[in-house]
Order: sequence, then structure tokens, then C-alpha cells
Amino acid sequence: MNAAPIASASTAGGSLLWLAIILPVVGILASLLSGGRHAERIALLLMPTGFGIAIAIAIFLWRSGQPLVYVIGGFNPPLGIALRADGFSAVMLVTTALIVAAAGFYARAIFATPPGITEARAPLTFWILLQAIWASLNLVFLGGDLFNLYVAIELLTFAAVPLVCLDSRAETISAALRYLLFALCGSVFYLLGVALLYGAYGTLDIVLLSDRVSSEPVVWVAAGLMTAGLLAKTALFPLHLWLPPAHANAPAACSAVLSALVVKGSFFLIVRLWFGVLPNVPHEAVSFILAALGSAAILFGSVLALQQERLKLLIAYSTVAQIGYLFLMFPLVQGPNLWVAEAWSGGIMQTLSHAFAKAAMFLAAGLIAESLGHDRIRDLRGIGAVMPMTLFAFGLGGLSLMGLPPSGGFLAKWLLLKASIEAGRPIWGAVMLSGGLLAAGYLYRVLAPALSSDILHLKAPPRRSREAVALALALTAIALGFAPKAFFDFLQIGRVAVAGGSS
Amino acid sequence: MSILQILDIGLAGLVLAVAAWTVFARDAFAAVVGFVAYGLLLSLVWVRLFAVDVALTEAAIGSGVTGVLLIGAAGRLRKLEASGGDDELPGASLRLFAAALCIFVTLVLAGVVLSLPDPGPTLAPEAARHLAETGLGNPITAVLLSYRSFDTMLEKVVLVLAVVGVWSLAADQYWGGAAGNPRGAEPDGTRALLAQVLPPLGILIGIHMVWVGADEPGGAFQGGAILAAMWMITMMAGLTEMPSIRSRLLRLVLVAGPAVFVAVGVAGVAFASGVFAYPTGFAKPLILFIEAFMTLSIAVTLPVLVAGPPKRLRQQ
Amino acid sequence: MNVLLDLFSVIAICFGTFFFLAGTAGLLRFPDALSRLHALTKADNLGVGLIVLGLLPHAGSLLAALKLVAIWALIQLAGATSAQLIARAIRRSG
Amino acid sequence: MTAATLAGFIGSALVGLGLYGLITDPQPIRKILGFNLIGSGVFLLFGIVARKGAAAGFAADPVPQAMVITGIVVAFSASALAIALVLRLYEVAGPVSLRSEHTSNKAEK
Amino acid sequence: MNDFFLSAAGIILFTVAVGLVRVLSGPTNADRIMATQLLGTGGITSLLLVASATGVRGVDDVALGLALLAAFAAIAFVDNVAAPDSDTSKGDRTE
Repeated sequence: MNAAPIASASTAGGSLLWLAIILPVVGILASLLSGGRHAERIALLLMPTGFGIAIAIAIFLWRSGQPLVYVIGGFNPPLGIALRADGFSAVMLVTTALIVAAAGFYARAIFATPPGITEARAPLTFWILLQAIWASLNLVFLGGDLFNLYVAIELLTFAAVPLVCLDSRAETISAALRYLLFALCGSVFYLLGVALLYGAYGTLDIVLLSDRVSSEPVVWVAAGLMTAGLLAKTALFPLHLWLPPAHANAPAACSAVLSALVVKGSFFLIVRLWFGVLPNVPHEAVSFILAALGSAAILFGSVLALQQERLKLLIAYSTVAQIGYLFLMFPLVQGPNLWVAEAWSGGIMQTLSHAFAKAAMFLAAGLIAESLGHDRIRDLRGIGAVMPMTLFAFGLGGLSLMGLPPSGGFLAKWLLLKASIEAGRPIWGAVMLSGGLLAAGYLYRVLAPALSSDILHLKAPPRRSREAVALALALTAIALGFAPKAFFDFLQIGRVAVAGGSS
Repeated sequence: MSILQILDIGLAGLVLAVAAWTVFARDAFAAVVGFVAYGLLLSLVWVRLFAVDVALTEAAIGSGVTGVLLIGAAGRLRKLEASGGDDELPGASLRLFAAALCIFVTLVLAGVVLSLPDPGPTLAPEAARHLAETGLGNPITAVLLSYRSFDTMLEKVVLVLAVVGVWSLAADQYWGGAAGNPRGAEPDGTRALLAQVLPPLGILIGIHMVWVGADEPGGAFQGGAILAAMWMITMMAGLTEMPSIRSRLLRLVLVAGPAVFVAVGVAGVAFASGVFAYPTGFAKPLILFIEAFMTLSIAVTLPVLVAGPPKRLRQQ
Repeated sequence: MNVLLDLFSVIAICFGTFFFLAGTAGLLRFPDALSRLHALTKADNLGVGLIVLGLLPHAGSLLAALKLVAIWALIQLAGATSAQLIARAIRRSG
Repeated sequence: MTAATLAGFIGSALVGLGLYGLITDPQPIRKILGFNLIGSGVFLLFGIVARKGAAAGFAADPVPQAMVITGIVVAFSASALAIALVLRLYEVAGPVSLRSEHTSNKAEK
Repeated sequence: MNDFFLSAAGIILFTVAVGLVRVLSGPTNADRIMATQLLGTGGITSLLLVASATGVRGVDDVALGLALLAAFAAIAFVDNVAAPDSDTSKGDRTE
């Protein structure tokens, strides 16, 4: 393991890493200070810049083929903090920048400061917290130190929770409160694991730790606590109770960001923990448990999605199910096997395609709810005729969720399926297939009435530009299905081989 | 030595008893009072762990400011819960399961903690080695403002986000208003006396804590929390009021700490070896400069968080 | 001289401790809230005062001694005002 | 038994106690207390880790101690946000415990 | 001498801890606040004694901070719980 040189020096392009975090932080502070409409302007101004930085990081990474590193303050780990970007980080940075920008653009219609008022509550909060989500996710993807990452997940919590209850209804406030309690509990258990790891090894730097850890009780307890805490934040079954009310009742732009990105932040850290910190600790049993919980989530979440009467709740339960897929990669990314790279790519593809598809679907559902004044599924008959573009976006997103070709979801599930068969564990493949069928079921429940020829009257037709945002996201989810091989090579940059038997 | 041990064991028992009380007390207010006592005892424990900086923080934030926050909340909840009826405990089986789980967690943790190496791995020598570069005498301040200043800066941003989150819970019509209720007409000499005598002394002590924090236990957090408490007491006495959340000055002070921190950090790219690095020889003055603004921000942020969302439009 | 100072400390601290005992006993045994409050303030005033007095010879520096006195003064102030406020609250609630 | 070992026991027990409160107490404000108990237990564990790392003339490793200071401030912010949410919930909806609301939510499925 | 300081600290801490029974038993919330007040005073005092005995630096500042904040719980209580418009007698329903 050539960990030491990686840990100890900033690389070319490393400055981009801190810039990706500091830029939205500056945006948060400037937005609060100047207030009112300026918050929106600052946020919309920074988004293209931030996207540029994310792309630049990806280009540097692509050119060098090695993870980017930046050592903050010149103090090398373990005393100081390093930021690192690998292939997974880079694609997540780009995805985050895109979806945050899309949500921002979409939300301009709802969270514009009303004329005649210098500042209003919900708009100011939204624009500041949207940037905060962006800043904290960038930190989650780049942080190389477990305590620094603790601060990142706390930032994420503080950014995400108030977004749930911007409309101040009792329902959403109670959803936000439950979300906050789950999230805080999750972070505190994560922190507990951090304390134990520091006590055992005297460093919290991911690369240094990965060299020092060995399979011993303290590591298992620490990793167990951290994983449990992060699972609560990721809402993996059976810790998903907070998610549906929070995601389904938030304003659509917020739901999109929460479902597409925020839960992925804690998932990303679980991947970092097991594949970044503990690659030298064989963890097949844990992987099996995670995958089993993931399978349960797929089946359980899909069945519940089938029973929902509200469109946004259906999408929220579908998130519970789709999160399950992410964990199917764990037992397949083990040991020096041939299929590991496939499973790794499949897991990341699922993360990305679900992010785009789910964001598109929530935004589309938001448009439907705004135009109809409700989102009851049984009263959606004929929506396809009056809002074709919105429904098309919704349908394309659904295509990716079902895993039908051509889509990112298909590619993700295909890669995972292939890996599971090559690994001789078709059970995970079977779960994926049945999950796809169930997804088809719950989407059919929406699409069938929506495409019926009934006449439906809209309260107000949606704005074209906002429909276009949802459609663009859905198309991105589809376009991921055409990712070239070079893209998969990119995803492998910085992946550490995981120890363990070749089963 | 043995007396100290007895003292430690007594203190441990006391902490646990009070903690148990806050969990098992029937009345929410009684539990909150228990928690205030708990915070106080905890700062004694921190002194015994040779963590005086932490003890100071716990005394000021963990016990003092949190105590006011919780007591205030308990009082308001008591007024709001007219009908009561939410005291039903979960079923016995769930409680039994929870108890088993918690005992399990405790035992596993205790086992693991005892198995940790002693003396354990440490960064103390590393921290000591670089201490001269920072010009500081207090290694904790060096960690917070130099080695790991990135964490500290981000944690200031957490405070800003908490303020935004709390404000976001205002009713729409009060946006731009101020938090807290204006004090009634009832004249209150006692409180006013306290609010006149205490703050000058408190401000002195707060600044002292920031100033000595470079070399001795203390620092921006502790000093800022003390200053925060002083502002809170003048508000409790009705001598000062929470400003409107739209006040430019208030917002400037709220973001000043993290903003100056970020600015100095980024300036490190031009004037030092990189971001959040200090130019050689200028570390200490720059750290004190940042700390001054951080202290100010903390002193304002904590009362703003305690006061809660705006609830009235300021008459003026 | 040292022995005398130590003796002074011991006596002062013993008395101070006694007042804490008395204060607690009062808090536990007195029948109504107002007299319990009365007992409490005794511990605050005399208990802390005597112990600070006993510690002064061991303070080491002038600043440390000053801090000790300041702590005592602050506790006085806090004790007096909170006793006042609590008493008023008790009276109001009857 | 050193103060550090003792603190290790207290820390572990506090995590357990707080977790119990968080799970079983129906009132949100009590859950917040429970969260704070867990938090302080975790901080104490950092404290003993620091104490065991005494070296180089320091009575304790300053790095975990600094982390605790950061943690205390974050925990305070979290409590403040949670309490603001609880108070707002009561204002809007009257007394609702999370639990009863939660069970009704389950029935809805 | 140090042992004497520590013993005194222990006795005071124990004493005020016994006073905490009032937090448990009430009967009024005022009693609960009084008991924490006493704990605060006793805690500060024993802190001073322990500081003197063990010589850890900066402990007097901790005591100073605690002393500064000693009245806070009482004031918050009077403001929020025992305020005129609230029904203080409800505090008795606990035990």
C-alpha cells in the first residue's frame, strides 16, 4: 500500500478541493449578511462557478489518474487535516453541483422574495440552506479526516432539517423534528466510533488509519457504531421511519435535494468507512448484513410505495427502496476478484442515476402538485395530456428506477447483476430483479391513470422552464446509461483494494 | 491520593445519579433542573481529567447557556401544554428491550474503553513540536486555531446555520421582528441591580479568558460564552432587547467570526504556505485577531439561539 | 508563621464546611419553602466566605487571591439576587 | 482505579442512559436531554482518550480535548434548533408527543 | 494540608449532593432550583479546594465562570416557570 506518500503532500490541482468547500461557505455568509434578494442572486451566481470547480477537479483527476490531495494549513496528518478526491468523490461533486443548481433554478418561482418586501422568511432560508447543503456535501466527499467529516455531517443536518418544514405546517415540523433527532443520534454514534478509533490508533486520517487498523474488538465496535449512526442518516431499513414524512412533505425543490443528495452523503461515508478506512479488515459478514438490510429495504420500500395514495409519498418510499440497492454492492466489492471493479462501478452508477432520476421525479411531482393543488394519485387521470413534458420527465426517471434500458439505472443494475452472478451469489441479483418488477408496479400505478384520456383541468399551467429542469435531470439519468468505458475507469481512480477471501 | 480517589468515585456516583434522574424523572421541568446540576458536576469531572479548557466550556455553554435554554423551553412548554396527556410511556416490552439494548451498549463500550492502550497513542508530542511555530502556549488553542483550524471555522458555520434554522421557524408575519417578549411594566430592582453589577465584571472576565487563552486554559469559545451570558442577563433584566433579525449590525456580528476566519485562511494562499496557514512569525497576532472576532460572534450567536425565532415586531 | 496560617485555614475551612452542612440540613428539614431558602443563603454567604478566607493564604499570587475574592463576591451577588427572586416567586404562588 | 478509567465507566453508562431516555421518553424535550446525555458521554470518552495520551509534558493529548470543545458547541446548537422545533410544533399543533404522532403515522400506511 | 483540602471538598460535595434530594422530592419547583443553587455553590467551593490541592492551572477560572453564571438558572426559572401568568402549583403534580 503506497499510502504514506499520498497522505503527506498536496498534489497539483489540490487547491481546487478547498475552493469547492470555501466557495459555498462564503456564499452562506454573504447571503445572510446581505439578505433578501441578494441571497438568491449570490446562490445562483456561485452555482456555475462551483460546477466549474467540480469539473476542473474531475479533469485534474482524469489527467493524473491519482487522487488529488490538499493538506490544509501545511500541517500534515495526523496532526492536520487533508482533503482528498478520488473518482467517486469527483463524480459526486459534479452530480451535487448539477442537482443543486437544477433545484435552485427550479425553485426561483417558489422562493423568490415577493415584490414590495425586502426580505421574506422562506426564500432567505431556502437560498442560504441550499448553499449550505452544497458546502457540506462537498466537504463530505472531500474530507480525509474522520472528525472533519463529523463536522461535515453535522453541517449537513443543520442545512437539511429546516428545509423540511419551510411551510410551517404541524405535519412538516413534526417530520423535521423526528428527522433532526434521528440525524443527531446518528452523528453522535458516529462521533463515538471516532473517539474509539482515535483512542486506539491516535489518528483520524483515513489513509493513515487504513494502514494502522487491524481486526480487533475496538475496531469492530467503533465501525459498528459509526455504521449504525450513518445508516440512521441514510435511512436504510429499518431506520427509514423518518424519511417518508420528511421527504414527502417538504417543498419539491427541497425534497429533490434531500432524496437525491443528502441521504447519499451519509451513504458515501459508509463506503469511505468500509472501503477507505477498513479495507484491510475483512468484513464479509458485515457486508452480508448490509446487503440483507438493503434487500429488505428494496422489497419493503417498494411494497409500501405500491400502497401510497399520494404521489410524493410514493416517491419517498421509492427512495427507501432505491437506497437498498446501494448496499448490494458491499458483498460484491470484496477481495481481489475480477468482478469487484464492476460491482464498484455499479454501486456508484446506482448512486448517480438514482440522484438524477429521483430529483427529476420530485421536481415533476412538485409541478403536478402545484398545478393541481394536490398530489392524490387516483385524481391524476389525464395529467399526461395537460402536462406532457412533466409526465415525460417523471416517466424517464421511473424508467431508470425500474432499471430498463437505456438508462443509468439499467447500467447500474446490469453491472451489479453481472457481478453478483460472476461472484456466484445470484441471490442479490434476484433481489434486484424483483425490486425492478415492484418498481414497475408502483410506477405503473401512476403512469396508467396519468396517461388515460380523461379531461383534467389545471389550476395553473406549469412554467416551461421549470418543466425543462425536471426533464433535463431525467435525461441525464438516461444519458448515464450510455457512459463509455473510460467513465468506469475514472470511477476506479483511488479505489483501494479490499482484503478478504476470494469467495 | 486515596482521598482524591474517594472524591473521584463519589463524583462519578453523583454524576450518574443525576443523569439517571434526568432520564427517569416524571416531570419534564424536574428533569431539566437535574440536567443543569448535571452540567455543573460534569465540569468538575473535566477538571479531574486535566481538561480545564473543556471544563470552562462545559461550565459556560454546557451548564450555563444550555441551562437557560432548557429551563426556558420547559417553562414555555408547561404553559402551552394545556391538556397534558402526553406522558404515556411506551409499553413495558419496548422499555425492556430498550433497557437491554442500552445495558448491552454500556457494557460493550466499557469493555472496549478499558481495553484501549494506556498510555495510548497520542498527538501530544506532535502538537508540542509545532507549538513554537504558532507562538502559543496553550496547545488546545493551537489545535483549534492552527493545526485543525479548518474544523473550527466550519463549526462556526454550524452556528450560523443553527441561527438560520432557528429563525426559519418564525411565523411569516414576524419576519424582520425580534425574538423574546418585551419585559412587562413590573419594575424589578433586583434583576436590574444584577444586570448592572455583573456585566462589567463578566466582560472583564470574558476578555481575560480570551486573552490568556493563547497561553493558559481559555479561549474564544469560553470567553465568548461568558460575554453571551452577560448580554443575556441584561436582556433578562429588561435593560437591553434582542435586536430585529433584520438588523444589519446583528447579522454583521453573527458572520464576522467565520468571515474573518475564512478571509485570514484564504489569505494564507498569498502570504503563507497555503490555505489556513499563517505566515511565519505572524501566527500569534493573526490567531488573536481571529479569536477577537470569533468571541464577538459567539457572544451574539448563543443568546440569539437561546432567544429563539422572532415572535413580535419591534415597536420603534 | 506557616503553622499559624495553616491553622487559620483549617479553622476557617472547618467552619465553612459546617455552614454547608447546616444549609443542607435546613434545605432538607425546614417545613416551608421560604425558610428553606433562608437556610440556603446561609451556606452561600458564610460557607463560601469562610472557605475562601481559608484558601487566601494559599493563593500563591495576588491575581489568584483577587480571583478568590471575586468568586466569593459573585456568589454573594448571585445568592442574594436569586434568593430575592425565588422568594418573590414563592410568595406569588402562595 | 484512575480518574480516567472511572470516567470511562461514567461515559459508557451515560451513553446507555441517554440512549434509553432517547428511545423511551415520549416528550420531545426529554429526548433532547437524552441526546445531550449521550453527547456528554461521548465527550467524556474523548476525555479519557486524551488523558491516556498524556505526553510531551502535557497532562493530556490536546487534540481530542479540542474536539470536545468543538463538539460541545455543536451539541448546544443542535439542542437550540431542536428546542425551537419543539416549541414551534406546540405552537402550531398543540401538545403532540412524537410517539403518538408516530403511531398514527404507522396506522396510515 | 492537601489531604485536608480534599477531604473538605469531599465533605462539601457530599453534603450538597444530599441536598439534591430536593430536586427529586420538590415539592415545589422553587425547591428544585434552590437545590441546584446549593449544588452550584458547593461545587464551586469544592472546585477551589481541589484546585488548591492539586495545583492544576486555570481551575480558578472555571470557578470564576461558574460563579458568574450562578444566578442564571434561578433567573431563567423565575422568568419562565414561575412567571405571573403561569400556574406554578402545577409543579406539585410530579410526585
